[in-house]
Amino acid sequence: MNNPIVITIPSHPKYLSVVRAAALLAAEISGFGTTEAEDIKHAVDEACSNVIKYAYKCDCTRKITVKFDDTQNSFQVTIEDSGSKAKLEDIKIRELDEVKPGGLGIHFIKKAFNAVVFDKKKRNGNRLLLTRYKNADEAVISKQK
Amino acid sequence: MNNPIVITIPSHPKYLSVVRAAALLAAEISGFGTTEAEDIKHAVDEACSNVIKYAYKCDCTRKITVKFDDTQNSFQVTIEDSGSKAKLEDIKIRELDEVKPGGLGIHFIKKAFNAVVFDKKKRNGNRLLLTRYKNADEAVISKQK
Amino acid sequence: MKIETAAHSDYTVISIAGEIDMYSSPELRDTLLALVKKKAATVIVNLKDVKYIDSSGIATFVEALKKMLAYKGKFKMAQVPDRVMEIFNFSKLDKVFNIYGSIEDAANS
Amino acid sequence: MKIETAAHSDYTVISIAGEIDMYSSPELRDTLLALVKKKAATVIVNLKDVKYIDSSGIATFVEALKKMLAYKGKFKMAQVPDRVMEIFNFSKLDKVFNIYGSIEDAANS
Ligand SMILES: Nc1ncnc2c1ncn2[C@@H]1O[C@H](COP(=O)(O)OP(=O)(O)O)[C@@H](O)[C@H]1O
Ligand SMILES: Nc1ncnc2c1ncn2[C@@H]1O[C@H](COP(=O)(O)OP(=O)(O)O)[C@@H](O)[C@H]1O
Repeated sequence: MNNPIVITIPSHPKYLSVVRAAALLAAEISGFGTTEAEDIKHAVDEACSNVIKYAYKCDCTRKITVKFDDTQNSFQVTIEDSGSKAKLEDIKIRELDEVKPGGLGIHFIKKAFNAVVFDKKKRNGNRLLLTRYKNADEAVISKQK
Repeated sequence: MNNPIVITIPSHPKYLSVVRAAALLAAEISGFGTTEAEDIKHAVDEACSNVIKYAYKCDCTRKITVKFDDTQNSFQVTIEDSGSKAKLEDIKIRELDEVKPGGLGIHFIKKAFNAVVFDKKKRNGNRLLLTRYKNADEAVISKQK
Repeated sequence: MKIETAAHSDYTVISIAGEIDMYSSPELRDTLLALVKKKAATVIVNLKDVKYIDSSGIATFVEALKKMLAYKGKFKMAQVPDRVMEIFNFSKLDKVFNIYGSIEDAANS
Repeated sequence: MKIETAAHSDYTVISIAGEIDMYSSPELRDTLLALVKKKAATVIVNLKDVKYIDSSGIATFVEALKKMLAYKGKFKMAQVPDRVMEIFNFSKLDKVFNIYGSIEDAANS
């Protein structure tokens, strides 16, 4: 069993570089190649940027905790905040064919992770669970469920 | 006031790269230049290596928590473990003139930080406090105390 | 992130180095919108030393492009690193941005 | 860390890339001690692509140097990056290690 890596940063954009560096190394230590590790880093960065923008409404004095769990079958990233609850109906996934600023973050998160879910058990704030299966077949099965 | 950056890793040497990356960025965000930030990164790495070797006797399933606090006057790094207590009389600082393997770590830690102390208030395990003053004068005064 | 601006007679080159993220993109936006305000005829963004770009960086470029097109200005990109190009492809922006291999090619086109 | 070994008629070049730390130095130690065991006459360690070295990496080099001196072998270093050189200077090892600008210089000395 592997213990997780956990990192807590203040909710200020200047600390996102620390999370990115940790995400890249955590993914590499878990055995991902450079492109996959870069995708994971990018996705975690976008998710943390969204916490600052939407959960904390740009209040940069709060906290974001990011946990990296490496198991045999999956690489899981958990992002927690104590900000306002994400309303699922607000999370719009727009078509990439429209050319306009904004609305790309979710696409990058979904590119790197097979499963992107908010943990309903979390009472206050949000707990976003990002899972990437190491085995492609398992990812497909999970999506069919 | 700045909130700290906190990172927890399993006590396995493969995770030291994550702490180094975080230490370098934390130091840079605090305003240190490249050489100083590299020295800080190196010192934190040596201190965490010592936790694995001496506090945990190479048991790599334990935890190390590293906290980076940036204040106006100082940059402080706190390293906590739940391993066996460091005996101060065991921490020998050897002369650099002898050519032999080992015994360099403490020198690199002292190179980067003005104050290196174990917190006596910590009941179980160790809490190492590393402080680098941003203002050289203050560092001198502190050393004279 | 570091931004360097070089004004030439016919065009302005904006060279960006480092990471473009939520922290640094506001500075990039300020730089580009200042050129838009002056109705700069041609802006060439040199991405050679960009190590990372997130969605806020892309949004900044899309905004600048749209604002320049509105007054028939030309917004061009040069020396896009592979990883950044991958991100543009994924975002379906590779066809929207005008991308050149070198600053010279961008200037002469 | 990555290690590449190139055996020449008179000497062996060990090229190291990346970070030498408590995690990677055991592998470096294995490589060097295997050469010591064979009583290699001359070992040139190429440090050009070393991005980081900690005290365990230095200890590994000191151990290899001492073991080679014991049988009159030659342990040389080439292309030491500035940051690594700083660490050697601080450790007072710049006078102890035989350091050369290039692998050629190290081989011909
Ligand atoms: N953590 C979050 N909490 C609440 N709403 C969110 C969160 N993340 C994303 N959203 C919503 O989903 C939309 C799409 O997000 P995203 O694709 O990252 O694009 P953008 O942030 O550029 O609008 C956002 O505009 C926002 O309304
Ligand atoms: N965290 C620690 N807990 C207990 N003892 C320590 C710790 N750090 C250092 N020491 C002691 O101090 C000595 C010197 O440490 P160091 O300079 O890092 O060199 P090395 O680890 O190569 O011996 C060690 O040999 C060890 O006995």
